[in-house]
Amino acid sequence: MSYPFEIIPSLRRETLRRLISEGKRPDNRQLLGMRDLSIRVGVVKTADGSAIVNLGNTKVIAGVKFELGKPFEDTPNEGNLIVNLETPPLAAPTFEPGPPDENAIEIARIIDRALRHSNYIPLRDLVIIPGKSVYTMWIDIYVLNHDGNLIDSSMLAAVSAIANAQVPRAIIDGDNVKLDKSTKVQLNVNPQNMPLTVTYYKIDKYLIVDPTLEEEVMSDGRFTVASDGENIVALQKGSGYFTPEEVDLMINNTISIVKDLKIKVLEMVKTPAGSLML
Amino acid sequence: MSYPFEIIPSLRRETLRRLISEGKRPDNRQLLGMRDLSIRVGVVKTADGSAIVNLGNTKVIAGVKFELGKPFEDTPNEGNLIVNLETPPLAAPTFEPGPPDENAIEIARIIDRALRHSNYIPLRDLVIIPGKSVYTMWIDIYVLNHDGNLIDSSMLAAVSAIANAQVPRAIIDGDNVKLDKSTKVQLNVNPQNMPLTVTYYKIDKYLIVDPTLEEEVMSDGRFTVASDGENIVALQKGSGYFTPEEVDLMINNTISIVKDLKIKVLEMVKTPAGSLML
Amino acid sequence: MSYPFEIIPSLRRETLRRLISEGKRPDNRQLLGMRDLSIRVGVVKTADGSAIVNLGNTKVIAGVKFELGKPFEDTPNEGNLIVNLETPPLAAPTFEPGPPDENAIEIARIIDRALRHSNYIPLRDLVIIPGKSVYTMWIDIYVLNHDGNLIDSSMLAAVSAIANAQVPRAIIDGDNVKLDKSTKVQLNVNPQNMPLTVTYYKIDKYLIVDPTLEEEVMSDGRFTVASDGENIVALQKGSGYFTPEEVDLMINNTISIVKDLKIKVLEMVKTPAGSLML
Amino acid sequence: MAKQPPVPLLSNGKRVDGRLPEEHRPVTMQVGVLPNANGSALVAYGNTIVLAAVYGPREPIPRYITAPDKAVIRVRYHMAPFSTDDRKNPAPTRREIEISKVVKEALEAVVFLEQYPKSTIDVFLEVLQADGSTRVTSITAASLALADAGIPLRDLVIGVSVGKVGDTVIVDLNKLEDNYGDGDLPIAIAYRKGWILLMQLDGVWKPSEVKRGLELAFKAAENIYRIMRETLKGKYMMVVQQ
Amino acid sequence: MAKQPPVPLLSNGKRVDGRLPEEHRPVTMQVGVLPNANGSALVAYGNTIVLAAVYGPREPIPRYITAPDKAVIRVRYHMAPFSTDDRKNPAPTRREIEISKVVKEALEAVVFLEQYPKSTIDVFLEVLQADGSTRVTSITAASLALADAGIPLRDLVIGVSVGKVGDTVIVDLNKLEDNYGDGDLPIAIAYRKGWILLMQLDGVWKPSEVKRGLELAFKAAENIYRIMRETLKGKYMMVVQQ
Amino acid sequence: MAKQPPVPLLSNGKRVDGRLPEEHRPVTMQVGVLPNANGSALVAYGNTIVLAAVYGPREPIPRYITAPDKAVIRVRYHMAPFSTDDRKNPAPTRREIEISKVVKEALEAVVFLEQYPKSTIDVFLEVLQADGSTRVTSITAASLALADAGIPLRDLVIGVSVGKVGDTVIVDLNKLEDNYGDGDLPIAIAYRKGWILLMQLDGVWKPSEVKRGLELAFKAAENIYRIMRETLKGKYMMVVQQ
Repeated sequence: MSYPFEIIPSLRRETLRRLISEGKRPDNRQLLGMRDLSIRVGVVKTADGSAIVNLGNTKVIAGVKFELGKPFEDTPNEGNLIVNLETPPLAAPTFEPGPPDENAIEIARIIDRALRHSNYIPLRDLVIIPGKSVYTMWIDIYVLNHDGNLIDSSMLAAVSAIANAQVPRAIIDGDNVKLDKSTKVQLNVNPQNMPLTVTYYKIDKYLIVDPTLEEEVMSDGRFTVASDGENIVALQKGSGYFTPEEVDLMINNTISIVKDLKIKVLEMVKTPAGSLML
Repeated sequence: MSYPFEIIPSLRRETLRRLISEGKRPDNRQLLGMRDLSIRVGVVKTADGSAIVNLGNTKVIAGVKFELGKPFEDTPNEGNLIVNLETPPLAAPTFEPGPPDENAIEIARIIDRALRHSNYIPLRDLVIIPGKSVYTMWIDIYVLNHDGNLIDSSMLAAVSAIANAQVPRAIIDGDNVKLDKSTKVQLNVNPQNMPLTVTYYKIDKYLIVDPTLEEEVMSDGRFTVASDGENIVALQKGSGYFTPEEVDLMINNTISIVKDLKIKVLEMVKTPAGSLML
Repeated sequence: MSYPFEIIPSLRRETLRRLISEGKRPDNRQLLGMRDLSIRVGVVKTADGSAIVNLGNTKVIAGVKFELGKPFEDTPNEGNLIVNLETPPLAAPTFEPGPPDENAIEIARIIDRALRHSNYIPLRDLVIIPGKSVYTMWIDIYVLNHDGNLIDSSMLAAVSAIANAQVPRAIIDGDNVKLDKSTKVQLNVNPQNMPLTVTYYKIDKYLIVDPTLEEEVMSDGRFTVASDGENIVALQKGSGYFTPEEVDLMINNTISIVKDLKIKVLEMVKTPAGSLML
Repeated sequence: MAKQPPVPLLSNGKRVDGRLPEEHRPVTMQVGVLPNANGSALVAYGNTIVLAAVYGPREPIPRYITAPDKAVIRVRYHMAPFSTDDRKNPAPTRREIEISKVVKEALEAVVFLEQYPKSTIDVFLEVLQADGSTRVTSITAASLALADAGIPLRDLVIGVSVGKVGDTVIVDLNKLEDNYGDGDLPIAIAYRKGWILLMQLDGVWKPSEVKRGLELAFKAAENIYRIMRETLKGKYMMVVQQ
Repeated sequence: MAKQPPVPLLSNGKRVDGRLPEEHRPVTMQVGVLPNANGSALVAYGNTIVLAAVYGPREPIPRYITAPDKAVIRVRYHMAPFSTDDRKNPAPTRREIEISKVVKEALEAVVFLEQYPKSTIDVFLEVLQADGSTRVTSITAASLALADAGIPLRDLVIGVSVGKVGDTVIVDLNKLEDNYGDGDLPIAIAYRKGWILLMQLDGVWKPSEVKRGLELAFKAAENIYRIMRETLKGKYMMVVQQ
Repeated sequence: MAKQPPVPLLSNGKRVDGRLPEEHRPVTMQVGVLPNANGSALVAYGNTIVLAAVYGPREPIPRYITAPDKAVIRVRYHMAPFSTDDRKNPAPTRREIEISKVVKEALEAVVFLEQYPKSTIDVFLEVLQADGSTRVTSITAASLALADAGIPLRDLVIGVSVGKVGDTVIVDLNKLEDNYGDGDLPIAIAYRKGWILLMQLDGVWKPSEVKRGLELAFKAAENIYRIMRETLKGKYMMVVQQ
């Protein structure tokens, strides 16, 4: 995963900048308008929870898996949460095989922080024997096609897969614990706490959201706000610089975007899809 | 380990192709004739079993080591078998230091499958405490000089080292298990089940076996048949393409080659050699 | 960590060689004279023992940390000692991030041998439950600025940090052992056994000690003698060649240098410094 | 292979999922699913789903090897972490490395490599959901993605797995049959050429059983070939040269 | 964050180390401490000590990426093994990789990269002693080392961490406050420009709390900026262009 | 070193294998054993067997460093997995990395490196069977393989290990003496030059003991040197320049 993907000709750059200075975008969106979003959950039968997100041409799939684990010493009464994000080489011409690079690690860690602080996942429900045995909940996010805005689309895939997750029953037999994958119960997430991110990209002095890859490559700044619709649960300034006024604006704006977006997301994650289509 | 080793001049190629079309080879062998084979077992005193194979100028050494291990959950009554093949840089100008590459891994896995399915090794004898403690049997195959046909020569080295293997006695002391390397008993292999491979290389439409490196580099196809002399216990199509008729031919041919070859091998592995000579 | 750092112009080389042939050095030292040495201990509050060594412009910091460990099977009544040396990229323009390279590993292993054989560290005091639980004592040596003679300066940093080390109390609770980092007792080193190294560099036929980086790069041979002031506890011939007479000379010379140097070092490690200054 | 299955693999001539021995699971295909790739395909054999992407022919990153006279195919077969019963660690296993190699060697025989000297053709295969026969599903997906990329092929390649339950030779193994059956014989075929491009074997097989397996594989390939053609039809005129 | 601290983090309006909520720990600085580096600095925020070295602008090793029209900054934030309570394995963690990235992106905005095409500027940060706020201390040290290297900067960068204990917003977290507090908001500021160059957030914050945190960070930066200027004064005329 | 040996290492002036203190085990050699290598040798010191191969002088793979004015020697000392009592993991250990370096530095002094600018000479050493003294056996094998490759040498290099059992200095340690003895002093010698090319030391030694060790090593080298010459004789006229 490396930037930039390709050189954007300077003429094209000029056109895009002019458009944006007029409040428009190549695909006729508003500066703060998102692309079409579709979420389908339950698409991967081997996962304990799954979702595929299409945000314009950006495609991200996420899978949840529960495994047996040991709790950390300082949190004996909580399950473990691990967020991993992969950018396999099929998703973009510049992605290479190998362990997650700094870009993939950064996104996974933003999502991890937002999930953890929002209290969306009931980690206390994921204890089997306090201090001894807990569930380790893996959130594996897999980018399938990168056309910009991986942070927000990955976050959407993660919360949707979690909403779809079912926990295999733990069978305790003396000191021995096993998972019975044939018996699963729905994970009780707290929908009102579902966190989402809105990532802002700066082109000249203008802020846009949900960029295509082309817009992303030519942007000068990136700033992510994660919110449950009321509080801020993560921030991440990426490239460029921002003024305190811009930060204020992005935070307030995010809260209202997230409020609306969550309603859509909660609706879309209700009904599992029949099968996987891209 | 990478191919090709070097460019073969086109004139030389032409000569070789013509020869082969006439059923001959540069060293006067038949198309399905093997090079001189010598096997000496017991050559490495630090190993629990060992063998060095010379097949023409190809030299492969294999060592068996027994260690304590835990059985896999689904095979509580079997020892563990691990086949590892290394192509150290001394064996060919293009081999590089490092973990086994795709070529080395492929060969190790073919040999692993053939050993496992043939039932040559009595894995059930390698249990110390059922479900708790077993022997892990390491087959380390080490290529010393690569002059073609690594698959067959590595297979020969593996089965010969196994025939030579002695198992250190396990001492059970309560929950504690230790190996006493000073007391060893012969491993009871099933000689009638000994698997061998015959690997066919295609040059134009002709099939040859046991190529030199030169022949191997100029071949268009590779196909390996592993057999105990009666059944097929592994197949591996490598490069090129083969017709169903060719596959049929190679399978039937292999069974008769293996029958003969096994007699020779069983003879050669009878008497341990005094010392290591190359 | 790779040599040489840069090309030394041949004119400069000639000047240096001539100087040395006259028994002089660019900074007016004798051939066997060391640069100014300063050692300050207790400079890293998060470490259980620490020291920073300035030897001319070479700066090395060392930190000691105690962790819980299991003893090796053949030394049930000894704590574990691990010496690790890092050459982070801030210390020299040619150092690169990554695990220790052959140069760093070599130095760590020389220091490890000298520490182990000198009996400077009372490893028998580092047992918590014989055969079951011991302290693992980490000596992490960190090069901060490389201006030659890393072996001797790293050795100085190691012995000084060890002299400064305090062992956190072990709390045994049934089978459970924990470290209480708030209660520490001074490690009882054997000062008379403190090992130091003297590393000799050959330029033409002359032997010098404590080279600057420039002198080190143009040297033809390297030889390290580790001694407690009486016995030899490690030797390491590096580049070049040495005659038996030279070895004899270096060994005898080292013993007298170490005797004097130890007095200085023992004085300098007496009083912990207030804070870290470079 | 000697392990006891949780349910009988064959009962009254029917398999655990109700199929007849020589019956293939439903096969579905989608091409052009990844906008960034030069070619892509999603192929399902029952509950086994593989996504394939082709990038190239393209100029490779300098550190990779090229050939002066032809294109080099690189194949990466990989299982997504959520594609298996127990979470799969994303680091490549020895099994994945071997499969990548045999799939590469299957494809090399049908691509007109000499048309693209000094370039690479990258084929990335992600198993998204695994229910047996993942390597043969991957080959079909790879072949489809190559065709979708407009890369000239001598023939389409169809992967079919064959297995054994006792003496019965079966087609298209699911996970249960793969884990508890008596043999696995994955095959890839250049259908019109009649070429065998991949062939591996696990278990103990009589020569006659292998022969029967090959026949069943060719038979099953016919239908899959038809579906591939239809999937591609209307999208591109596939360049097929004899 | 929900963990119980061993001692109350706030008591009678005072923090565990006696500070007021908006009070920063003592800040000390030293520049030019590493003869080999082009620029270097040692910065302490209380007991947190970071050493920074700058190498460059220099021609990079071939295998690294450069840009034709500007310098590329590479940053490595790393914790020495003895810098933490439990020994830190020297292999880079995911946390260290992320911090290296955000610090790099903070510095990129103030260096006149276009003055050094095809070159790299390497910034190496070693945390020698960690007592909270290591990433913001690192940024201050990095900025100082860049100035010490004589690299033209648009502004100095000051790192300040802000946190929360219950509803109280505090400045410059120590380790205890970092481990047991209710939130962490590391910020880096180009002081005279008024630019925010790094901003991350842990915990649950009301928008108004974030705003208050930003204000406190700017206020704390003022004094640190003064110390930086004084530390650099007399050593170099810093090239500051508007 | 303080460990108790299973049997006394010295008894009535004889060692566990019946040798006298200054007695070397039988030394056997074979050259030209690997057809692919430019030079090769198999050397046994008793039950310690090392195989050496030399490739080069050759043009190195681009990513490796060369020198404009001389050849670069690269050495890889490695133990085969079956060469030790417990299986040796094939990944290189810190010990193997250190030994590779000191062996390289031993050989550099005798090869006429300046005759092969911009090239590499690769020396690969595989310990096939380890019974103590593997590094010195490796050096003898390396030197023999270099000579077998026809590479001009200033002198042959002979490795000899010296050890201590109590106050007795012994020659050519076996595994038991290596594990339970009181010191290890591996030495490599350019025999005719009288140069010491490798010298390391483990244990606590009086200066006089080191001196005695060196003398014994030179003495033992004489016979090994003779065997090397005879092994090479008739095969090549070795180019030896003063």
